[in-house]
Amino acid sequence: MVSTGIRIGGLGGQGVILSGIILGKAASIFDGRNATLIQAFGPEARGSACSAQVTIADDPVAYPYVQNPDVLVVMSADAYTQFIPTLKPEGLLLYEEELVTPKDLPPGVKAYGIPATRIAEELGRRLVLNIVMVGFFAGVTGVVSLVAAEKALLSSVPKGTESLNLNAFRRGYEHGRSLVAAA
Amino acid sequence: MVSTGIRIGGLGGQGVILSGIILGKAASIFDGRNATLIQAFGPEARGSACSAQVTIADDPVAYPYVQNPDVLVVMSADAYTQFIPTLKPEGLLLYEEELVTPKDLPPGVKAYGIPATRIAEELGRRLVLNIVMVGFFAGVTGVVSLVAAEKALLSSVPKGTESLNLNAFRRGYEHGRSLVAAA
Amino acid sequence: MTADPKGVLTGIHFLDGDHAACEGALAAGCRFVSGYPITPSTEVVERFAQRIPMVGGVFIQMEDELAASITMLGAVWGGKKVMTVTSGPGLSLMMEHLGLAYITEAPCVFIDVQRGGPSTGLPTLPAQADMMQVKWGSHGDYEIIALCPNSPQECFDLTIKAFNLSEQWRVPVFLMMDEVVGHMTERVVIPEASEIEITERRWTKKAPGDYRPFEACADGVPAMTKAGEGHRIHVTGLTHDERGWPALTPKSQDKLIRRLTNKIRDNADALTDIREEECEGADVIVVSYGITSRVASSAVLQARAQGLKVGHARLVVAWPFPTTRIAYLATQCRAMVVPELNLGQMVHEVSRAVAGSVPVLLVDHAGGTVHEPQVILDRILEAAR
Amino acid sequence: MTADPKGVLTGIHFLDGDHAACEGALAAGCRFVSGYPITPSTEVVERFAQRIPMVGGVFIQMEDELAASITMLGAVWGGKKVMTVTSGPGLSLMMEHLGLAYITEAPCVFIDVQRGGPSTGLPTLPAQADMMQVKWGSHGDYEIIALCPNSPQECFDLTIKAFNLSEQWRVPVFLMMDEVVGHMTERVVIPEASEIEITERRWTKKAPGDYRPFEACADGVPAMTKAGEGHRIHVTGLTHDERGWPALTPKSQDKLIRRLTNKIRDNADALTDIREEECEGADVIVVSYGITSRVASSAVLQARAQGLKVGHARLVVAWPFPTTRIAYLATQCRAMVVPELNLGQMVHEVSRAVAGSVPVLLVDHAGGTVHEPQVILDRILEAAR
Amino acid sequence: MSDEAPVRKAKGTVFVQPEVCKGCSYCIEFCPTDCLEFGREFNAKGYHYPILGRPEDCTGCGLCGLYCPDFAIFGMRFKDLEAARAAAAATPPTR
Amino acid sequence: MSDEAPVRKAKGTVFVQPEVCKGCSYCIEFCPTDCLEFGREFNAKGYHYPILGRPEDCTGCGLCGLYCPDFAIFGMRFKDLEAARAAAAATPPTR
Amino acid sequence: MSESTLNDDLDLSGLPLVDNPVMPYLRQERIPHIWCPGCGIGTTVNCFTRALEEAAKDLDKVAIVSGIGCTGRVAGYLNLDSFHTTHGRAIPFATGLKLANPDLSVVVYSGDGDLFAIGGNHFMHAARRNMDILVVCVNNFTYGMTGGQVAPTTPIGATQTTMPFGNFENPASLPFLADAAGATFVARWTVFHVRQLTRCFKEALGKKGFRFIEIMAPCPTLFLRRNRLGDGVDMVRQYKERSVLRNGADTKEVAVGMEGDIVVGTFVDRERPTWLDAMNSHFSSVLGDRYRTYGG
Amino acid sequence: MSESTLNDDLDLSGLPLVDNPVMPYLRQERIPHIWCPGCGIGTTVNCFTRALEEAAKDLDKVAIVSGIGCTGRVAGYLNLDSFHTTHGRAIPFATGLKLANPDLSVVVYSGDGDLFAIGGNHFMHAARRNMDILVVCVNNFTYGMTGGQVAPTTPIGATQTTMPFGNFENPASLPFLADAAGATFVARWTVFHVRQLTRCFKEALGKKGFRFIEIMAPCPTLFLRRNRLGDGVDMVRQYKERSVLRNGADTKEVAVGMEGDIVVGTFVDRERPTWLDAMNSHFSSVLGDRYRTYGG
Ligand SMILES: Cc1ncc(C[n+]2csc(CCOP(=O)(O)OP(=O)(O)O)c2C)c(N)n1
Ligand SMILES: Cc1ncc(C[n+]2csc(CCOP(=O)(O)OP(=O)(O)O)c2C)c(N)n1
Ligand code: SF4
Ligand code: SF4
Ligand code: SF4
Ligand code: SF4
Ligand code: SF4
Ligand code: SF4
Ligand SMILES: [Mg+2]
Ligand SMILES: [Mg+2]
Repeated sequence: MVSTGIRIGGLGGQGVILSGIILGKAASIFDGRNATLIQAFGPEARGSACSAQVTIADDPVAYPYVQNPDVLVVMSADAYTQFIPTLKPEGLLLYEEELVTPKDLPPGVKAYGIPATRIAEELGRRLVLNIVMVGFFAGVTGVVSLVAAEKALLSSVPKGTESLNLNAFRRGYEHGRSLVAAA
Repeated sequence: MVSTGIRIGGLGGQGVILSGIILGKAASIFDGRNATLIQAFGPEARGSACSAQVTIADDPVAYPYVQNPDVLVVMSADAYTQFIPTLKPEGLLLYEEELVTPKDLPPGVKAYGIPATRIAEELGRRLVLNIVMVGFFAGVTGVVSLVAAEKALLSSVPKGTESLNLNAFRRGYEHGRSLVAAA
Repeated sequence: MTADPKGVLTGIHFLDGDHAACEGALAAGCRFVSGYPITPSTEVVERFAQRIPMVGGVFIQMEDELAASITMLGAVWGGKKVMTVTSGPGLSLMMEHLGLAYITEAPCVFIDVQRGGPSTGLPTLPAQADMMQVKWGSHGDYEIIALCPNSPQECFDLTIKAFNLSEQWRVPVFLMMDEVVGHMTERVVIPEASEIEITERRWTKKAPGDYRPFEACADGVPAMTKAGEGHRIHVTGLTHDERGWPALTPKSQDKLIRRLTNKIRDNADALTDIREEECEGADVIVVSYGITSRVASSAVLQARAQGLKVGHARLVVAWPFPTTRIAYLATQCRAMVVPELNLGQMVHEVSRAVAGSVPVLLVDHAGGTVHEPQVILDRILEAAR
Repeated sequence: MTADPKGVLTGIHFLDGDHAACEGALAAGCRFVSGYPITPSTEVVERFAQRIPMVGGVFIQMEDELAASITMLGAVWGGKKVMTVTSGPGLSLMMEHLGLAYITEAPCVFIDVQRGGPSTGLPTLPAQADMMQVKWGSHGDYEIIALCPNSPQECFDLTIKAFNLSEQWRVPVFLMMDEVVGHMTERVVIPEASEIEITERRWTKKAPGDYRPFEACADGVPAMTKAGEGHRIHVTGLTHDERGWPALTPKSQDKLIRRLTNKIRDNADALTDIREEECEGADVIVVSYGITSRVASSAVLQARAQGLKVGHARLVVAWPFPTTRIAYLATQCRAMVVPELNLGQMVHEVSRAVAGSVPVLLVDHAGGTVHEPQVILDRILEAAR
Repeated sequence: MSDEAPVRKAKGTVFVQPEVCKGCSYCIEFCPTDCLEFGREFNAKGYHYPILGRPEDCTGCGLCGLYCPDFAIFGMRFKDLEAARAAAAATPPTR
Repeated sequence: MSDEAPVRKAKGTVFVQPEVCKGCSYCIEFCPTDCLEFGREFNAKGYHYPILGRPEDCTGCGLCGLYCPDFAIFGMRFKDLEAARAAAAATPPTR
Repeated sequence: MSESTLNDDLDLSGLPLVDNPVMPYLRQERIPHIWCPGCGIGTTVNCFTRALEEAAKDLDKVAIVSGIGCTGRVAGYLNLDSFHTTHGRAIPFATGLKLANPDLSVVVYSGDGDLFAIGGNHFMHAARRNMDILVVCVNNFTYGMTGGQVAPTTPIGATQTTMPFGNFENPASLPFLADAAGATFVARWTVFHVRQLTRCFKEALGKKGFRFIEIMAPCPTLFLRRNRLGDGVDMVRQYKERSVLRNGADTKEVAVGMEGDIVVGTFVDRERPTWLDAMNSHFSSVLGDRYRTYGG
Repeated sequence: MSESTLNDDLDLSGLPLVDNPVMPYLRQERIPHIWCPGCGIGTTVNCFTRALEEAAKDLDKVAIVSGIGCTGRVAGYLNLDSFHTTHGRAIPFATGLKLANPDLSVVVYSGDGDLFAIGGNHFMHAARRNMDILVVCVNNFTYGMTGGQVAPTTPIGATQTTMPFGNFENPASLPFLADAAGATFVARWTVFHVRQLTRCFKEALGKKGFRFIEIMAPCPTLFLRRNRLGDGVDMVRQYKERSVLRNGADTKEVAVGMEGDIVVGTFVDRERPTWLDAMNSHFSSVLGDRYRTYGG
């Protein structure tokens, strides 16, 4: 009964939820496993601080929240501060390295950073930073397969933006693979 | 434990409720007994068919409705038809004699009529027909004392209309006394 | 504190319940009413409109019940004792603002003169079918107090009590009248102002810097202020902290909502007001409220006349439901009979309190008039078997 | 009858509950939605607005919830299957029209995506605290049906069921979602249209002269028509007779209101839908519904892992409350545990059904998130002692 | 009726349902030829109801019927009466 | 800063709270003398925030502060600064 | 059935009875109606039914929607598909009815309190959207059904139960509001103007869009009596004397008071696409073939 | 605290720190606020507080009332007696507050959806009654708080989540409605006009009666982004370019769309007795000595 709890945290507008959707869709539709995504907003539906919780498991998911994630993905300093205490003792941290400085990292935690915003800016759209992070996640963890992730990605982004997003995903994926390889 | 149940029926605008108020007030405030008045309207609060139920008793009144009145006072044909079946077997009927023709009067019922509308019109205000009926009631039944009834009347009508109303009351009262005397 | 004589119409009157309730409000110190006409409640505000210019205060007929029920809440924070008055359809429109009144702890009184429902139903005829609505009709968890007069005199007395409880607990209080009580006219004795006990608003004595508008005193109730006193309060319908600031977390929710709930739940026994008659040692106890209690009285008397031991427990306070006392009474009898002008509302609470220890027999009624006493009597006889 | 393929998005999707409910409505044949935005329900109508032009129908965002909830009722008599969607504060504003829908027997579906209350409360966070409101929030006596999905798949499935029940019984049906279910995203499988059973409206076959719009068929439910068919119907929120004409007497009230009530009460057992798991021979039975059932599942599994015999009964239909079945289950166990995201609502019904035969332990929660499974587990352990 | 022939010839007439009249006098007041008046009788509700006091003046213009809030009166031209009767005979009155 | 003296003399200056700035650029866009610009740094929220790029042009007119939706910047004339400081010293800042 | 009071000249015995021309439009078993003696509502109903006849409307396709109030009872008396809804909400109900079945001609018939106090918001928004309905307001300057409380139309100085010393609150001018909200047709008449009103109804029934007709009508029981203004007939006489025809009048200038001119006529008559037409043409142009044109 | 970015010329170290002039008007512990980058609401708050200062208002006697929405959060940030009520009902709440304590200067500050969709009826009636409150509407042409649904102000053609293919519904012109309903002061500005807006606030704060100020403001997150209109700053630049000052303009002619002129200025400025003044003078004249003049 394998189950992975993932928490993705960031700010409204960073596309936190969409990155959760891509992961969940990849797992539950294209990898044939089960996934439950929970999203949380700030006041009413306006955005601001924002996070997603994804559980990916072989069996159907009962309790839908991720109290202690196996993997924490953070795209803002606030999210890091807020969620780092909840990360599992041996958990994995993935972070946007220009926005987050992982201080007081609990011992045992493995941490990988990526300059996702700069990569996104290089690709011409700051907004794809979340897709870079998704690729990074796939590259580092392998929790979702590359094929499934790309399919999920392509079925989730607006028409006409496919190649931009695929590029962003791949940049993140490769950055992840290379960090893991180096580690 | 003496208790008299009275039902007054008529049309909206005839002052049915006010006549009930005067009787109830007379009994409960000026005769020192207890009285409960229940009013019923037509749709919402607009008037049309309209009736009052007054219970006058020595003890406080529990059940407030008058299901089978001892005295039925009617100022419209509809009211007669509607309420006559509810009158107690040996009950008393008081009716406006130009508006109501008491047909199929149950045996045992004593009935007294008065041309209250004409009397009111003679006094110059058709609207005081209800006060004529109140006087008539007091005159025939004696259930409320003359003094109490007059006090109740005076404290219930608009300033400036006292003598008109008193006249109406007395015309009804005397008509009642004379019928009883004649009977 | 005793009543302000300006509002007290001392004397013996022949009044209907609607008018008596208005006099109760004036005696209690109510100086602001925002209303919207609806049969059979309108006479309450009509009288208020007539009386208030000479007493000193404001009546305003708003454009609808949504407005009526929140204008009153604005006036609370302007420092007034306030009330609104309605009947079923209007009450249904006030549900959102009942919640706002509750979460902002605004002392206020709602009068509901119940008529036949649902929907427009029977506009001029009685029912007791909004009893559950006042307890459950607004979204979220909340508690209110509801009083049930059965005569014009009680409409006067219990309106005063409603205002007093509302100030004491900072909770909306309902006066649950019905068309019969509202339009029934009887003698009403209004005492001297000096004989009428009034609960004053709990004004804070704290200075602006020290005052936290939603910080509870020992009894769970915070002290109040009004706008214009320099306290610079913030009042919101969002979940808030003791300063009144939005605090949108499960933790603040738990803290706030539990405190609000417990203000009433923890004091349910103290708030209990049951008028009991020959309940000890009865075989059957009739549990009734409002106008139905008078019909039930007739039936109870008739049953006793037939030699039965029948008690009568009348709920003057229907909410919070007197669970403890009803559970106790259940230990005293063999069955309970609950007549109501609805298809079963407070009977659910009676059943819950009794928890199966004795049978609970409902005498329901779809409304439009009161029960025939005979129907209640039959049920008492059945219960006694 | 099976679904109209136009509305059915056959396939495997990764959808949140709000979107899935919208797809359920489209599959069920809903072709008219009048709404007003409110978190966390808005996504339902946003999706409907996006989808309906290609399916054929109307979405209209009204000026408020009062309008949204009655515009839908107008559309019913224009012949459409209809729905409105809201959350607590909006629901409180719909209470009057819930009554109108009920008394006019308008088939319609209300979706309530529950958030923390009372008042504005916690707009983006979950609760289950409108459960009693839908049953009691409108004035007068009425009955509704309420369904509680616990996953996006069930949001789809139960929305279809809601429409079907609404057409079958001509009664407003509620889909009681909550913020978690509404915003939770999971796999949703939408079958072929031909595999989806749809209850058609009971159109009358009678000619204008013979048709009485509120004359019940054998099952208590009248056949329907729509405006424009020559039947010249009258539909009113007043108490009415079989012709639909106002009939403002206690007698017509009794006849109408009892028939309406009994449509549901007499069929409560047939409407019961409890998903039971290991309840026979359990020591403790957990009774749960909606999102809480998934949290409870975790706790139940943990308790079983500790060797306890714990059953789990999940209410898919919360209203009418399955009194008979819960009473039966109470005979099978030693205690019941009821977790809810409120300070005690459905637990009252459980208690009433159980009538004291076993203890009923509430696991309450003020809302804003779901329970910690541990808290439910603790209560199960306590109950098992 | 007097036994002298009317000076003018009526062009129409009115039909009254006394039992639903509420005596508001709209018909009387707004009849352009002033040919209606209250009768002496009360109906069951206690109202006097209109009668055609000057039948010779009635033009059958129908205004009285358009004014009557109680649907208690209507006027008709004689020339339309025949047709109305025929129609009434064909489809029995809906009442 | 360059070591050459500015051509014009500034009449005022601005105060920025970088941590609450959201980088909307209103201050920059609507400064009448165009003396603000974004700095290179990100703040904690990831926004670039304004710096006084051409201090010599600042008149202290205060418009930037009136525009700033986040209360992150304000400008002041030097001649008002003294008074403001005195006030601030008397009553400690309310923050 | 009707009987002639002109009896000597004509022998009516044995002839088929003739119906009041309003009768086929009414649910006749429901007559007599509940309205008071001299209430103006019934008069407006005559005019409305006459207009239906003259406009040769298919009555099976005309639906009438009322709110709650004395005027609100109109729906129940008319032999059409008729809906008596909740207080203030006739317009959104009518909106749903019309949008669900665009073949219907939908008329809202209600009181001033219903449409403009509690219902004012719906009025404003339906006008803004140009919902294709005809809204008829019988303005009796009071809440009739509930016993004569102040309405948003009550003139300053008039006594009402909730303004027992005379109203001091500024009343709304309904045509001005209707105009500002966007109505495409705005007219005012009084119950004195039975012929003009009939014509106006007929004209409005023939148009599309949000159409509004205000009809000033006496409420003798609650408005006139309380203000010592005599009977219904006295008020209608006043209408006759005070009214001034001014078609196309600027809606800013048509407010009415206890005294002075009553401006009557058609004030606004313009064309705008209805909500549904706008929807259909917008979706067709944006979505092309993907759009399923909505017909009902 | 603030720090200067102009550091070389001036040595600020050791000097008492200077507060942003808006700070004394804010609940500073609640800053940063929740509004998005480039949201125009904050800008309006600057102007409002500046006006309070310039008008030398006794802040203890100014109360602010908001409904629900992004703009509705203004009440919570201002350091005044402040009330965050229910959606659409700020005006009746303010009515009660003002009538209960006439010494207060009561300002309603809310969004276009709040004041004109769900709250439209209250707006209309408060204006009609000439309730003595100042109503400020931040019109961002959308429902910000709930995620960008169509508002009664959304221009035709603009895309919103519930008008996903572009809005086809006619928007309301707020000044026209305010005028028809009876407001005594009606003005419109945009967040570009910070100085004019500040002056307008100040002027309105100094008047009596029902006063209305519409402020056009960008909602970059939900309105601009969805309509590819750029960032807040782009919109404010548009305001600058498109706006035309026309004081006293006929309110019939000030509607705004996606393109074209934005008429700004003070459109209505007239005197009428407020509800409370009317009540006091009416009762005094009718009841004489029996009347207890109402002061609060
Ligand atoms: C929600 C609600 N509030 C109040 C009422 C009571 N009510 C019924 S009709 C009415 C006013 C009627 O006035 P108007 O619309 O002018 O109609 P009229 O009777 O004058 O024709 C009111 C307030 C109601 N039925 N429902
Ligand atoms: C009764 C009710 N219905 C709906 C909502 C949800 N809601 C909150 S704010 C809002 C609209 C806000 O729009 P607007 O007033 O324009 O304010 P903005 O956020 O644009 O400043 C809505 C629909 C609510 N809180 N209460
Ligand atoms: S038909 Fe014309 S002329 Fe004849 S009575 Fe009637 S109104 Fe007068
Ligand atoms: S108009 Fe009609 S109700 Fe009035 S008096 Fe004439 S017939 Fe009678
Ligand atoms: S104070 Fe004036 S000149 Fe200086 S930066 Fe700000 S806007 Fe520009
Ligand atoms: S206006 Fe304010 S928030 Fe915007 S860039 Fe300037 S300092 Fe930052
Ligand atoms: S109360 Fe007035 S409006 Fe109602 S029926 Fe009577 S006269 Fe007509
Ligand atoms: S959503 Fe729009 S209105 Fe709301 S804070 Fe963000 S930019 Fe401002
Ligand atoms: Mg009216
Ligand atoms: Mg907005």
